[in-house]
Amino acid sequence: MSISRDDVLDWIQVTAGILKENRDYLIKLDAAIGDADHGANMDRGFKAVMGKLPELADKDIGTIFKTTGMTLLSTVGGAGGPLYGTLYLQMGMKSAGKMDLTLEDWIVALQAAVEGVVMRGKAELGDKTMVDALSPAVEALKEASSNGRSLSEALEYSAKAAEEGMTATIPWVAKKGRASYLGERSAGHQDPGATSSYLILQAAADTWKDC
Amino acid sequence: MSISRDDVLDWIQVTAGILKENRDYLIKLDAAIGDADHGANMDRGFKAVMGKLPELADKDIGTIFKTTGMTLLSTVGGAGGPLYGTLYLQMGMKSAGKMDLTLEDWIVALQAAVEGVVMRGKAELGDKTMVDALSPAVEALKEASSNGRSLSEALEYSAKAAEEGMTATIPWVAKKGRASYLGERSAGHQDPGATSSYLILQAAADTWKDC
Amino acid sequence: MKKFINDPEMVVKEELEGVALAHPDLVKVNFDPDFVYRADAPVKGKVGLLSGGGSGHEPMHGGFVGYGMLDAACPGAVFSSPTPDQMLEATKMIDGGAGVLHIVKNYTGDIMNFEMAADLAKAEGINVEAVVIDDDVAVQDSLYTAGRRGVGSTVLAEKVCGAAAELGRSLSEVVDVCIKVKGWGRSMGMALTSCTVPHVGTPTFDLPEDEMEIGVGIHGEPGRKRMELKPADEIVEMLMEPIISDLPYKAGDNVLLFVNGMGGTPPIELYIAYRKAHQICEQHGLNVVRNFIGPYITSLDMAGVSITLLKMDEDLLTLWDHPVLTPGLRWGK
Amino acid sequence: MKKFINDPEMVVKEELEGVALAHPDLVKVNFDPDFVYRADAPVKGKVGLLSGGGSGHEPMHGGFVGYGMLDAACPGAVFSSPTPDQMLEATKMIDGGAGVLHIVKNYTGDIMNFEMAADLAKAEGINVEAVVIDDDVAVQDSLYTAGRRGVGSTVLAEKVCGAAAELGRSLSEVVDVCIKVKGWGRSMGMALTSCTVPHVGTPTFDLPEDEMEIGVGIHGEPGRKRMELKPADEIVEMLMEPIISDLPYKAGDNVLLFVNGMGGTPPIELYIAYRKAHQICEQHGLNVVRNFIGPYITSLDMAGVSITLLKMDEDLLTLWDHPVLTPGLRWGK
Ligand SMILES: Nc1ncnc2c1ncn2[C@@H]1O[C@H](COP(=O)(O)OP(=O)(O)O)[C@@H](O)[C@H]1O
Ligand SMILES: Nc1ncnc2c1ncn2[C@@H]1O[C@H](COP(=O)(O)OP(=O)(O)O)[C@@H](O)[C@H]1O
Ligand SMILES: [Mg+2]
Ligand SMILES: [Mg+2]
Ligand SMILES: [Mg+2]
Ligand SMILES: [Mg+2]
Repeated sequence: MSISRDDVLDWIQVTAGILKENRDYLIKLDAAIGDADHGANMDRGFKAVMGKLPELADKDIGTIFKTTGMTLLSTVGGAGGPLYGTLYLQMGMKSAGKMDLTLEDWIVALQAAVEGVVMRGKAELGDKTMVDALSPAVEALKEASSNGRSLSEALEYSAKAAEEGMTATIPWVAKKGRASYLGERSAGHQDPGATSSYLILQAAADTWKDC
Repeated sequence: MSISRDDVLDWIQVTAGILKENRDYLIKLDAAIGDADHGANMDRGFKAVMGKLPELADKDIGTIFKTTGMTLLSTVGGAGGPLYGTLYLQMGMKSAGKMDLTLEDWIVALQAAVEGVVMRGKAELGDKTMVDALSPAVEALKEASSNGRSLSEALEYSAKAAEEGMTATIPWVAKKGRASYLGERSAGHQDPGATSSYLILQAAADTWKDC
Repeated sequence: MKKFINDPEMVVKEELEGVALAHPDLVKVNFDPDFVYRADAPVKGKVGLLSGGGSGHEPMHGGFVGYGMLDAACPGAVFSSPTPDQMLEATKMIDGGAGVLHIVKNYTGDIMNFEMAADLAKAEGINVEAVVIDDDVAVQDSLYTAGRRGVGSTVLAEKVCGAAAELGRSLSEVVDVCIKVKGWGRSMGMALTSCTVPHVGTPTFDLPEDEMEIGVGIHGEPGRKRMELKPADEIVEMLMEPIISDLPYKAGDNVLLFVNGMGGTPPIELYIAYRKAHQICEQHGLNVVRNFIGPYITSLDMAGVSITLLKMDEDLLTLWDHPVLTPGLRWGK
Repeated sequence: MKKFINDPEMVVKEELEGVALAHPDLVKVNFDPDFVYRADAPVKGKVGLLSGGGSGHEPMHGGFVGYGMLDAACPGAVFSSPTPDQMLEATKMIDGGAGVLHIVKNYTGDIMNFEMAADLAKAEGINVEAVVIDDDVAVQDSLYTAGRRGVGSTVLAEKVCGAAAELGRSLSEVVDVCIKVKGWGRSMGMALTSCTVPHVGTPTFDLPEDEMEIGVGIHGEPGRKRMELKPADEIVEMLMEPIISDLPYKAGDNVLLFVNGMGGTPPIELYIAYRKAHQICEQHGLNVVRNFIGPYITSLDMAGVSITLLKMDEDLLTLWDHPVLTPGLRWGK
């Protein structure tokens, strides 16, 4: 009933694959209300993270996350780079030295990570950003936990909440990031960052479903 | 049986109309083997000539042609400008002071004009230029005259010869002017300058058919 | 996609290799992390100037590195902000002991990356200041958005701040010059065609043959509105109106008029745009004392223009006229 | 047609009006007949330099009028040679008593018009010489054609002859410099897209999305051959091969490498082209001692590049480095 170091590595690897698969999809979403790079940036970043996996084989979860964050920070660029960099760096802080994570550990790590993203980007719920997928996911995790759900059930709820958050962004007018320049014209399009956040959290639920 | 000053003015006016009508056609021909300006240049030139007509109302044929040549020279540009400028300037020299032209006068004028074009452009028959329409037209005039044809008949033969000369350029490889840069690729296209020359001479035959 | 490139993923690296081969007397290029820096960096005792941003806007910023302008520039991937590690290394490389100014364009990504880099550089004991340029009047309701984008004024800021640094001014004095440009510069752009991002391979937006996009950004972001294609003079009016109505200056003031080509628009069209823009300035009593016409902030191969107005006082004139010697801008040297 | 213009028939006039408004300190513009001339013309005792050609190639030639380069330039209609009356008036305007050099590109129209103008000017007692630049190696069998076209070397000739004239050299000495450039310059260009002539409104040629035209002229004339689109490095090889195999110089020689943008190609792509061209020079033992990168001879909005190599001796280096102050090229002043 916990996430091992190897599970974490698996998650990162699966995430890299999923972002590669969704590269053009994310580019298309970003082209509509941004600058058509989100998919390429995330793919480049996770490709670089993949190159770091060998040296992480025997490291603790904190180190894995921190290395992931640092690598994203120096390879993704754009808004996604500092935000996702921060996300993983914060996860790393909260899981420093750990070789596995319980549901509670994961809640603590993800909550801190999402707070880090909010601190860095200063986006509020409803601003049409990745925060709209990330925050509900943390809330769903907490609720599932207090309802006594299992780790894998909680992860499913969390991914589901992220997906709903992502879909909810469609009608909204963006208030942060590049899409905000569009004003009303940003309505009707799904936010690319919320989409990549959902994909990452769905990858966690899928990879860790037997944990 | 002669061409009056007013007939000459009519011819120039008709020519202007025909070149305007054929502007896009000449552009298309020039686009294929040149730089897509011959139609626009000739139209601009004859438009400018039209602006000079009021001041030519009571002038002799030599003055009319010389003014036409000078105007073309300073408004057509490209290869067409000096060549057609020369054509009309030479016609003007040979008809200086005249108030009408017989067939013989016209032969003398056109022959000198075409010789002027050849001198300026140094093109030979078969080089795929306006000379391929102009030279046969002069020869046809001379032959018709020596066969005792009427002015209007001779003009028809001359236009016909220009048309054949124009059509003959299609398979040829250009040796002069911008089209020559194309080498073999210039074959299969009708020369724009030969086409405008034919149009001008056909206009003469049409305008002067009752002379 | 028709581009003069090899591998779309190699566009930035190969462009930088071209710059390194072309201008070894003026600049050096560091790879991994990527940045372009003055061949004689660090200049002892001089304030260092760093800018950066996504690639695809050349000559900005790498083409403006050299005497009298930037000390270094960090190129990101095409249209993506560079990363903090690039900025940190570049900042260290150009610090001549008088501190470093980061000239940042107002995009969320650029700001966050530059902020992180500044924190890291400060932690290493370098005195870093940052000024954010946000001059694009196409962005309305900027209180409810990420604010105005940084566009044309950025190049002007790099020029005058570069001169100020070269003249030996202190970091805070150079910051003041930059803030003046930030306050006095206004821009607006439009697109006739979309750009095509190399790694995407298709145009970022579809613009029908008879339409144009007004208020477009320099990354192919959609603009204020899409409308029927108009004659050049009307387009210039549509760009100048929001600029002039937003100007913090008045008839009788001196201005620099900058008509910028977006990459796919040739000089003949820029001068047609300039003609009308200059006339509109005159109608408003603005004296065009300097101008600047050319493709200085491009958006890859996008066809279009942007117009920037900057109020000029005596000091800005002196700084503008100061010699500059960079790959993309040169006079007096 | 998507262009930043008003009336297609007014493109040249309005561009000239833009130039006149933008650069009154450097040039004046005469209308009817149209020509751009140095604000301080005629310069007493200096050889006058005149060039001209069809419009649509800006900044060539009007953008190169000013100190250290041309004294005047005659713009024709788009892609059409200007007319003798323009050239005559411009020649008279810039004759400072030391004679006038006409720098002519080798096109039938340009040659005939310049010849007529030179005859007229001589008849008015002005000492006129003409040099015809014909550097385009794309034109093969030049014995059987109108000869090679004049392209990239023309700008280089204008720069170095302008410096020579500024240094007080005589007409025959300036002619010698021009003939040296004519002999030592070689160019070749290619197009990714056709240009669209304003008064035509549709592209001059159709180039499918996956094809390019090699050896194209600067007027959208079809080139040597049409072929499948290739990576930039291969294209540069295809341009450099005919240039280098035609070069009248050898390993160890110094050269100027000029990578020109055709109007629709942005700087980022020009540097990718430059990178490979420079490497090929090195492979052949040619020392690139100077370079020149940018849209200096455009073909309206055509996307594409051309490459020019010019052998440089000590004198050409001195002349190249001499200050120049024109709307389109400036250094040292
Ligand atoms: N201030 C912000 N806070 C949180 N997320 C943001 C913020 N600004 C932008 N984003 C997210 O970043 C995404 C865009 O990322 P990306 O395309 O990589 O960066 P850029 O906009 O610099 O090109 C947006 O879809 C949005 O979800
Ligand atoms: N040397 C020459 N002698 C005679 N006619 C020529 C010569 N060179 C070109 N031409 C004619 O000029 C025509 C092209 O004229 P135009 O398009 O006005 O000039 P340009 O080639 O300068 O654009 C050609 O079709 C050809 O008939
Ligand atoms: Mg983006
Ligand atoms: Mg033509
Ligand atoms: Mg981006
Ligand atoms: Mg022409």
